[in-house]
Amino acid sequence: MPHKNSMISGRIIFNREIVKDHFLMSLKVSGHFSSDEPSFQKVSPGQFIMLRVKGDESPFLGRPMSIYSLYPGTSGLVIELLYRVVGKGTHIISRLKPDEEIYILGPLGRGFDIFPDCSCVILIAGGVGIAPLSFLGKHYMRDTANKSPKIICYVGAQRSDLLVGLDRMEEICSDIRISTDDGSRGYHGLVTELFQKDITSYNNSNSVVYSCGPSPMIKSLAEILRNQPVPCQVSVEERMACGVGACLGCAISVKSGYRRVCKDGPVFDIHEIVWD
Amino acid sequence: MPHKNSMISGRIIFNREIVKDHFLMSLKVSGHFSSDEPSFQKVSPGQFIMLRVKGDESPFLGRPMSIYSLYPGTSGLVIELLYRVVGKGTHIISRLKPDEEIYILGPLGRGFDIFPDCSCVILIAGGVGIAPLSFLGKHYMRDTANKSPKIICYVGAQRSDLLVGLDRMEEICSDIRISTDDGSRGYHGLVTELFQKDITSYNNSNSVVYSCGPSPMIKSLAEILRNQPVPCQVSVEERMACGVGACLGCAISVKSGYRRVCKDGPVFDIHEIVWD
Amino acid sequence: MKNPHNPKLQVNIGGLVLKNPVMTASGTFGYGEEYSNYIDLNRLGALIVKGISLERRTGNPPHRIMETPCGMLNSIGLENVGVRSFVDEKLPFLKNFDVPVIVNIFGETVEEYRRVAEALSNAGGVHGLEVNISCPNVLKGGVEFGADPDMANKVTRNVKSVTDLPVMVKLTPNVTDIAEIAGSVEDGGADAISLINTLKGMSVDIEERVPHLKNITGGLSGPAIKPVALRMVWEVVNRVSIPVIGIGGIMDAADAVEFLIAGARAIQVGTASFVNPRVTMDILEGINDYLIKHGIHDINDLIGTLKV
Amino acid sequence: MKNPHNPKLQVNIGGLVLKNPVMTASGTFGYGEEYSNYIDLNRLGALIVKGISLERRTGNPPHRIMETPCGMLNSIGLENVGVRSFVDEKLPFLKNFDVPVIVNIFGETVEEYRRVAEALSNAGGVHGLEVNISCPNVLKGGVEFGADPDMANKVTRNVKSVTDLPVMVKLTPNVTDIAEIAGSVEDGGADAISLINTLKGMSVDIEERVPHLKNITGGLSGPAIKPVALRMVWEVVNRVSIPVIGIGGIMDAADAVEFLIAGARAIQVGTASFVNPRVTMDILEGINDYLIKHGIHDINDLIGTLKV
Ligand SMILES: Cc1cc2nc3c(=O)[nH]c(=O)nc-3n(C[C@H](O)[C@H](O)[C@H](O)COP(=O)(O)OP(=O)(O)OC[C@H]3O[C@@H](n4cnc5c(N)ncnc54)[C@H](O)[C@@H]3O)c2cc1C
Ligand SMILES: Cc1cc2nc3c(=O)[nH]c(=O)nc-3n(C[C@H](O)[C@H](O)[C@H](O)COP(=O)(O)OP(=O)(O)OC[C@H]3O[C@@H](n4cnc5c(N)ncnc54)[C@H](O)[C@@H]3O)c2cc1C
Ligand SMILES: Cc1cc2nc3c(=O)[nH]c(=O)nc-3n(C[C@H](O)[C@H](O)[C@H](O)COP(=O)(O)O)c2cc1C
Ligand SMILES: Cc1cc2nc3c(=O)[nH]c(=O)nc-3n(C[C@H](O)[C@H](O)[C@H](O)COP(=O)(O)O)c2cc1C
Ligand code: FES
Ligand code: FES
Repeated sequence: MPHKNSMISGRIIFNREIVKDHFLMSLKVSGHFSSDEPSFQKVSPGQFIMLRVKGDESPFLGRPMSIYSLYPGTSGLVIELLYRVVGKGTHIISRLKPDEEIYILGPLGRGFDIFPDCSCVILIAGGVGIAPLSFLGKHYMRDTANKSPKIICYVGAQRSDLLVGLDRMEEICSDIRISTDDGSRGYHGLVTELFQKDITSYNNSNSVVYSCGPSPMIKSLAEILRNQPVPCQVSVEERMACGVGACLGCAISVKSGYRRVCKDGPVFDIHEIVWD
Repeated sequence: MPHKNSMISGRIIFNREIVKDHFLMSLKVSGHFSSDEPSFQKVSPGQFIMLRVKGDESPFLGRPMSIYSLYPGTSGLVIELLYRVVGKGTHIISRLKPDEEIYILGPLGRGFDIFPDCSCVILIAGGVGIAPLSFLGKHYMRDTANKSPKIICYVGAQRSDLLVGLDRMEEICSDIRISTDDGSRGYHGLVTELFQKDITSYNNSNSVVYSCGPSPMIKSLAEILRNQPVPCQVSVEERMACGVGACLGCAISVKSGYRRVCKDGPVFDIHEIVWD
Repeated sequence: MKNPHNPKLQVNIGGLVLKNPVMTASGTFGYGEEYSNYIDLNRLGALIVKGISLERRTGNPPHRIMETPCGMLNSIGLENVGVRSFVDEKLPFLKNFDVPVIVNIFGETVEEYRRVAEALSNAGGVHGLEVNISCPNVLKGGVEFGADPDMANKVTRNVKSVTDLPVMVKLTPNVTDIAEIAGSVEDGGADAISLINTLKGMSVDIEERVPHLKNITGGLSGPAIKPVALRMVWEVVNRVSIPVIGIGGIMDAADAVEFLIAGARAIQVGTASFVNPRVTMDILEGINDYLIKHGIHDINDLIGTLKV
Repeated sequence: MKNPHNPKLQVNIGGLVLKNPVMTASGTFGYGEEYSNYIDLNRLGALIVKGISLERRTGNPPHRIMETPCGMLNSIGLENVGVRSFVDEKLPFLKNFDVPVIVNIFGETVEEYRRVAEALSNAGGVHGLEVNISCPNVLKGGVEFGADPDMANKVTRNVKSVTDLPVMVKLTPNVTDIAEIAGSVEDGGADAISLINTLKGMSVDIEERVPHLKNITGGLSGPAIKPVALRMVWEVVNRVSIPVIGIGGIMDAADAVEFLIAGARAIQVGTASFVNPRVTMDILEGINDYLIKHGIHDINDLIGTLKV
């Protein structure tokens, strides 16, 4: 009996390793969207999609991935993802070849808030966390073209050979500051420390900070910014099943209780998050 | 942590649909064989292998497939399989592309007995059941080259466009007799009926019958041959898990009790089988 | 479903008539809203919402879920808005649809079950109750109500005594004799029985050497549990005479048909909705196709036709 | 394993010292012979053979197995050659190897268990017994011994009373409270506990509308059941003080390590051997690699180190 499946598919344009264990995937979105369901026609930076390998029980659940970039292609929309292979699912996804199809669900979640009047946008990226920030930076360039704000990006990685996404950031930022855990490039230490050194040089009133990266990094950033009035939004990660707010599986602890990363997030005000 | 796996793999040379839902797969056998384990260096017709798609939990178990042909290639042995897509596993296997790898276990089971002195070999094939019989026929041509027996093949299919493996059979047989359920080619009816019409023309004392096909066909053949002294060996099918005789999952009922199709078979004396 | 030659899909679940046997399983479809953009809720046989308790519950700390082979573990901890907010904030949205709404309820005492049932019966817009007895009984030292035939019977009787709504009782599979529990629930007056809830499981992060779930153990769902669910449905169907609703690992129409043949009057789709929000519609169409292909004009002629 | 810096893998199972914790699960490794061409049996921690009863059993009619999502169902029906033929025809082959042979035994009455145990204790070449109590008790109307704490205790005491061999009792997961059964088995004098046996399941052929297994139901094994197995091992480890052996869905070293961290002193590999005859060797090497990578010099320093 034919196994019907009404999911939206993306057809892989390319899926290549650009840095050790880090892949850039380009997808053409096909399939039917019901009129009222979330559509890729309007996507905000910070939103994500769920990826699921076709006709396969393993990996079983979809894998959430931030949208790295999105633009209209010759036939339909093109979505780009920047991902790191960490386990079974991403490993299988990394083996997909051009023209193969993959199920996608999205766009999902609440993206970053845009502050049209701010004059200084500070992006703090850890590893592949650079993906949604890069998309956000482009957005600031476009949206506020007339009085485009200054965009500064702090990029951290373990080693220089694990730095990803710099090329695009350079097109976006007036200034990129790099740190590596082993000092093999830029500042020797954590990207949050590097940022902390500069913090006084920023004018809190007209600046905004955005960050995405591993939890320890976000946590230390929260420390650094505790008594700073500057607004800071971060994109966080948690395991997900449904991606649409139905299963309550992706809870994160915030001051007012638990929130769903997939629906109420993935972007949160850094000062709202409760760390255990 | 790297998931070690010591199974033997076959690299796909080609895997193409030759007749609707029927595929011919050619595999190059690589990987290490431990000295004392069953080796492809000596394979007898009627033996089979278990196929399992790589790094995948679904389909979970291996799929038994008769060896259709086997010969030394430029680099290592080449195994050919002739299979029909019936469900999930064979569907996934049919999607494998050249150069992809698949796990194989084998050669397994007890093949057909060879009767060197017989002067007439009768093969009765239903559908893809032609695979092991074709291999057997070639074997008779080679082994008994000097006084090669007459080889006659009865081939049955639902429709003319579902007849497979005739090309090779023609190289082997002095005579091929075809039947189709819908009469679209050859005799209109069951292949066993067609054989029954000829049965008197054979000399039981120096003939041997081999058959492989769907159970109903084997069963009616058993009826037809009940009081005939002619030896008849059939290759039967049953669901399998281990393929090596350990799980006792592939039981078939014979006069003396249950036997393991994977180890005691798949070839049995047709008169030994107990039908329910 | 315009075609007049289409098979009849209507089923009757203890007085509640469903236009088709495909329901959403509690806790896997939120309060309906979450999926209302993906599918036409009106096409569902029934919509079962997240489990509701008397008071609002914040649920368990994260991590709450983990993927497993052909399934997943969850320890949501029955997070829900509580019966009041449900009636005031969630139910109104569902009243816009022409789909039977069944509310999954639970409590930590018999009294709690009773009061939630009461509140929902008076609310209006609720078409049935599903009593989740896989909840730990605080008075009985946390043993699941559903693991004790007498307790299961008592909860059922109490809920029935305060409502006129059809009551289905949902069984936990973590028991030695599911048929016995089913029998005592039927004796308690249940109008239908649904099963299975999740199997209790666990998984370990070997790098950190901690459980993947903060709660240590959680409920296993998905295709991995389908064979167990089907076996228990079969055992219960052979024991009770009230309708049985099959739940557990249903991913496509073929899975659903297995349960129907085994005797389930209807089915619920849970975890599958996570991997495909539209799967219930695919299953509905697939069941229809199966009936047509096999020349079955009324789905009730398929139910319970397993030859043994 | 030449390298002197290699971790110590030796474990002690109730007096039986194993060179490593990797055993083969009963019924999935035949009588050893079947896999002796694929792996070096001497490298196994222990070899557990197919379940043996007093008399030869022919087993259930086919079909006996069916694949399921991430697993399989089996209803072999405990087919075996019987204890006499086992000792005369199967044991001699195993005596050629330097591997502890543990015989899995079962009966339909306590008396049968006792007599099989006796016969094997006097045979020589048997290093331990594993008592399968998931067998239906004919005198008790077919309820599994393993589902009743008192019966489980009684079988254990009886077997212990007739043998000096280390006795491990193997539990069925189809119970409400596995820890309770484990406790009564420990009280019965068991030297170790192994779990889990298969989960009772079922699957249906929707074209023929018959069960895929002639026996209707069968035992579910494979990765699908791993989370349930791990949870039960965890519950039992927290209840008893005798060694626990983890079984259920172990496909690779990572799975095995999950069980060890949860507190299993050793593990058994079952269904995985069907899909890869050499998997036990892969798992053994993988465990070794894990210990080296994490700087653990003795596997006993890993066992039971789950942080909760
Ligand atoms: C909103 C969001 C956006 C993300 N964007 C990106 C991105 O742009 N690029 C990128 O490389 N990664 C991104 N991630 C992380 C990515 O989802 C995980 O790395 C991935 O799911 C790991 O799957 P796996 O099977 O390889 O790992 P496994 O560890 O084998 O996965 C096991 C289970 O845990 C889940 N899981 C494991 N790690 C994470 C994690 N960090 N976050 C959420 N779930 C996890 C998996 O989804 C799976 O269900 C994002 C996560 C979230 C929540
Ligand atoms: C010794 C032997 C030799 C065979 N040789 C060939 C061959 O040369 N060409 C060919 O096309 N087919 C052959 N078959 C049949 C082939 O193994 C099945 O068609 C195949 O396993 C179906 O798998 P599936 O997942 O597509 O079907 P599903 O129905 O989805 O499979 C479900 C389960 O049942 C098992 N199963 C289903 N049908 C059969 C069957 N007929 N025999 C054994 N197991 C089955 C599967 O292996 C799987 O475990 C052979 C079978 C045996 C036992
Ligand atoms: C995330 C999640 C939350 C659940 N919450 C509930 C619940 O609140 N009440 C309930 O009775 N069952 C709950 N269940 C159980 C499901 O309703 C269903 O019985 C179970 O998941 C098996 O079906 P499935 O395999 O199709 O998911 C939940 C399951 C999941 C996965
Ligand atoms: C085909 C088969 C036969 C089995 N026979 C026995 C048996 O005779 N005695 C026993 O105690 N367990 C038996 N088992 C259960 C296994 O030993 C093991 O407990 C179960 O399969 C779970 O482990 P796994 O998931 O690694 O296979 C059998 C399992 C299978 C699959
Ligand atoms: S992943 Fe289901 S609620 Fe967030
Ligand atoms: S398949 Fe295991 S014994 Fe034949």
